Amino acid sequence: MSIDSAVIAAAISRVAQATAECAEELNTADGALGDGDLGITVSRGFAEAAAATLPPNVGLALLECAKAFQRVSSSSYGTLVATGFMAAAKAAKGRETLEAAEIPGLLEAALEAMMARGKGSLGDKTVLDSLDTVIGAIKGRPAEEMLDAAKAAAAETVETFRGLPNRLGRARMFGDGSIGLPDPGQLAFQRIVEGLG
Amino acid sequence: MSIDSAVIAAAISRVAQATAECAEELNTADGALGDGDLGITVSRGFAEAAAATLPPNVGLALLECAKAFQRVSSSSYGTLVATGFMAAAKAAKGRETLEAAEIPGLLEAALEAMMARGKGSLGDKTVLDSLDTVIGAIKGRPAEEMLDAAKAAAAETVETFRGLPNRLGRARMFGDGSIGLPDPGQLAFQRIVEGLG
Amino acid sequence: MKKILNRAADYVDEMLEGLCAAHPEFYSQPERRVIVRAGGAVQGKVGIVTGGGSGHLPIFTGYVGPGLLDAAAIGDVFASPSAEQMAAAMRYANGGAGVLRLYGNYGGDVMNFDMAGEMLEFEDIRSTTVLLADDVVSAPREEASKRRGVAGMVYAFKIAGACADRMADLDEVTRVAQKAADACRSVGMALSPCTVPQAGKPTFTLGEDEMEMGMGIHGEPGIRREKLKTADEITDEMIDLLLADRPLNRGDRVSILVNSLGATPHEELYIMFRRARKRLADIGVEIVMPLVGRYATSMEMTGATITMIALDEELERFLKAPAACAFWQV
Amino acid sequence: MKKILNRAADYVDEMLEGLCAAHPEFYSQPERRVIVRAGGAVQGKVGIVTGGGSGHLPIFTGYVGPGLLDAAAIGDVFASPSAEQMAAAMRYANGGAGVLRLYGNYGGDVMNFDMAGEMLEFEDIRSTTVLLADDVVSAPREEASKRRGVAGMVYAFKIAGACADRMADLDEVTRVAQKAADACRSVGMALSPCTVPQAGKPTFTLGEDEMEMGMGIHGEPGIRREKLKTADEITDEMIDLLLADRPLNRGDRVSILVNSLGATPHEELYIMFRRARKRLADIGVEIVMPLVGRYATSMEMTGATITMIALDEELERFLKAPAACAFWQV
Ligand SMILES: Nc1ncnc2c1ncn2[C@@H]1O[C@H](COP(=O)(O)OP(=O)(O)O)[C@@H](O)[C@H]1O
Ligand SMILES: Nc1ncnc2c1ncn2[C@@H]1O[C@H](COP(=O)(O)OP(=O)(O)O)[C@@H](O)[C@H]1O
Ligand SMILES: [Mg+2]
Ligand SMILES: [Mg+2]
Ligand SMILES: [Mg+2]
Ligand SMILES: [Mg+2]
Repeated sequence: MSIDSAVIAAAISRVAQATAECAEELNTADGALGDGDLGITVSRGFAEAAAATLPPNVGLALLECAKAFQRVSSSSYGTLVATGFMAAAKAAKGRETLEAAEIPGLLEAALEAMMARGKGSLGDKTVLDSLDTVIGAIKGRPAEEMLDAAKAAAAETVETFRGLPNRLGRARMFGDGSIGLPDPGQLAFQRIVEGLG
Repeated sequence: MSIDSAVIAAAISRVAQATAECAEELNTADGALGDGDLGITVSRGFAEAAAATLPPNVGLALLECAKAFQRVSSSSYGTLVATGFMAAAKAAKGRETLEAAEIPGLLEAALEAMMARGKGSLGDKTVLDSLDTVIGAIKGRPAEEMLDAAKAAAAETVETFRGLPNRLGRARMFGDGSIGLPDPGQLAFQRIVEGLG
Repeated sequence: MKKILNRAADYVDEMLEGLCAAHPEFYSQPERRVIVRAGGAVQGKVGIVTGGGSGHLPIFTGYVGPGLLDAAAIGDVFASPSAEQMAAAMRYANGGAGVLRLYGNYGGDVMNFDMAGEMLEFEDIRSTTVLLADDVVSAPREEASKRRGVAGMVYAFKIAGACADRMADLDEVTRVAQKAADACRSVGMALSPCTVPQAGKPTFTLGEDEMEMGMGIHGEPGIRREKLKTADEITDEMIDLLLADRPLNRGDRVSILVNSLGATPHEELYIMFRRARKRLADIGVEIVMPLVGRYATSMEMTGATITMIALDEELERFLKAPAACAFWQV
Repeated sequence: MKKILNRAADYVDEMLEGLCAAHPEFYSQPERRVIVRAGGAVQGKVGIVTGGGSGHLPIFTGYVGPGLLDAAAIGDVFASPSAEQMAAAMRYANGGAGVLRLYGNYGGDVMNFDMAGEMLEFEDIRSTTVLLADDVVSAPREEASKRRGVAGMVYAFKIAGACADRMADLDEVTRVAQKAADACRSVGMALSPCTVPQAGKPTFTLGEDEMEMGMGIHGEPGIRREKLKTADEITDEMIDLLLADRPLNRGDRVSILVNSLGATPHEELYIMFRRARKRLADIGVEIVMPLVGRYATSMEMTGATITMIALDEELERFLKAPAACAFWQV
């Protein structure tokens, strides 16, 4: 399976639909551990990206997604997603298509940039952990198994970290009060992956 | 029955008790047609007067009551009551005792001063009407009938004016909305008279 | 009652203690509930005194200061101060040139200030009265003298204060104050009530999606209770009421005050101001020195008032003259 | 939602339009959500830029003005502005001497301002960062750099602004701003929530007789939820938290800011100030230029914050230097 700009556009559009539907859920999850805006952030960002006309070049298409998030979603999550798209765009610079096997590498580039931007570490109970688990789960897998593996990994991350305290961002303030609650950003990541198809 | 300072003190003290008990009722009545402070105004004023040591001279005793109201109750009603006591005090100047038959005259002096102070007229649906009706009811009556006549007159005034609109003070603003509601000041006057004994 | 206080009975006195302690350069309290300019009376200047209930900061006490008021007598929350306190304020304000009593048209306040004036006559201190009666919905135009005084006070304090500062005599200060008072029109609307500490419960109730147009600053009734409208609709309704009462013509100059009753945030006042400005621009009226903020409040009430003052050259000059208090600097 | 607004999506833009229209002598908006001093950048002066979510007026935009800030980038209510907007604000503020980014320590704001700084590097505009992290309950002392920034910003803006006004260079302005930020300690408490227009419902709920000590200005959790206490108890608890984090000694000089989160009226702030002053007097600490009012709000939230800044001669001098904006004049 070869990924071009149209494939990306279609995926973004599906995710936009999915995140619009779960915006309330994500707002509520963020309300319990933060300021309650995560659903707005995520759904607005993907809606903006879905509305953009993506150039045929894959690198430029990813750059367009980054810019869309930067325009409308400047909360932590929106900025991190923009940062991730930007790093992936750099890694895919000049390419007209990508192979599925390259996806883990792009995600690694994204993860690294997001860690630098947010000064976060793995284990802080954030979206970084989701990304890390998903990368591990899909690396080396055949293309047709990747999506299911990613979904399982994203869901599993939420459950693994539910029992741990948040160590970063607004949720940090809740300390042990955050134990038992899903990290809103990890939950959002799960919904995004589920929305892919 | 001859009225001296001790009789006045005892009466004030009974009224203080009575108005403390109906303060909520008066606040509520004033809340419906004004700012809801009438119960506080009246009960505080009489409590302050009851706490004062009244001099043996009747005129000075009434002056002391006026001062007590002036000290603690500066809302419309408090100021009017103070004005009334002051006028009665002037009329009783130098006297050690009073006869019951002189009471209507003292109340007339009070009414006149209160009308001048508040620029009000009879028929405006205020305490002025209560005072006027009570004066008419007790004038020329034997001493032992006066209290019952006053009670009946004060109660009757509330009912007579209930069906009319308020034309003065805060309640004026309610216009025809005040029809059907008792004037708080008239109601307070009824409770004061009832409290006398 | 969601308020930060100790004993309800101490609300006003502790507030005044804090106010004077925080701003000794502006306020002093030589007697209980009598607030006087830090420097005392200005010799030869007409003294301007105000008074009324607490719970409206910066009104009344807050506006004591150079270019503004000389003293204020302050009562319990929403209750008149006593005639004695008013008389005391007048004595402190008197610099030998007489005293103007400048305050809002409320029964209790008027009766007590009249008494205070009579007391001062005995002491050969001349005094005059100017009442603010700027709330257009509180009585029809034919009975304008029965109207309540609301945020228009701010303009009257400012303009009369500037006039007195120029050492005008009592008649002149009174004339200018009356002219300012006559030029003011206000209207208010409320979304939620406040609680008088000693009462312990809200002054009124409004449904979750209701507002009351025309409500007074103590929760006195307005002209209609209706579904909460948009900011533009609310502002239009208020501007319409003001213009109906005091029509303006192309080329007229006004100042307007968009005032929060307490809880309504600055953000929302600016949204209203934006609309009010457009409405006035549409009829060719120019806004001079607009005021947006909390100038006359009802503690934590949610809602807003709009005041408009039509200016001539004299009023505009006095409005723009320097003045200072802890809440406002011009 | 008891708010005066048109469409929730227009809340911020209409507010900014009204703000700039009401005070053109202070603010201009050359680009959407970028507020710049009316006169533009001052040549040769270090530019000071801030930014953050809307809903906190006078913070952030309100403090643009002489002796204070040069520009602000402003986001949706409680949401970070974009890196693009921050970069634009920095460009407008740059008078050739570089730009200080002075703002509160919130994840989204930090990431975006860092990106903005990186963008400006490409344009050879030098910039530095000073973060306010003054909320003592938001992280223990050992992790002080993780704390939230709250009302301490007001002091940092004032002091850094005065330093820049003297034409100090970027390193010097940064040093002084950092010193001011380090000297600030704040704590807040809330009684009732506010509503973010686009969310349409309150940010949190509290029982009718509950308060939350330590709550943040976006409704972030505090350290305990308890029965509503008296003003003195609340103030004591807050002063205790501040003094535990930053002990003071006899003879120390501080300024304190008793700040309303929005709905809490001035009256109640003065009751708290009265107590805070007594507590500091008891340990021989002198209060300089106290601030009491609405300096950093959360729209219509009920509650208050107390900020204390320990002063040395340099900070005190800068604090007292002249400054002006539509909300504050020194
Ligand atoms: N510094 C960070 N690094 C990585 N992930 C973060 C960071 N801060 C927050 N997150 C993630 O973002 C989520 C919250 O996003 P969002 O609601 O946009 O934050 P905020 O509203 O506080 O700016 C968290 O649940 C977490 O997964
Ligand atoms: N000018 C007036 N003359 C006579 N009575 C008046 C006047 N104004 C008010 N009252 C009476 O006082 C009552 C209200 O008293 P009060 O609650 O003390 O007034 P407020 O709180 O408005 O100052 C009214 O019900 C009416 O009977
Ligand atoms: Mg959030
Ligand atoms: Mg956010
Ligand atoms: Mg009343
Ligand atoms: Mg009253």
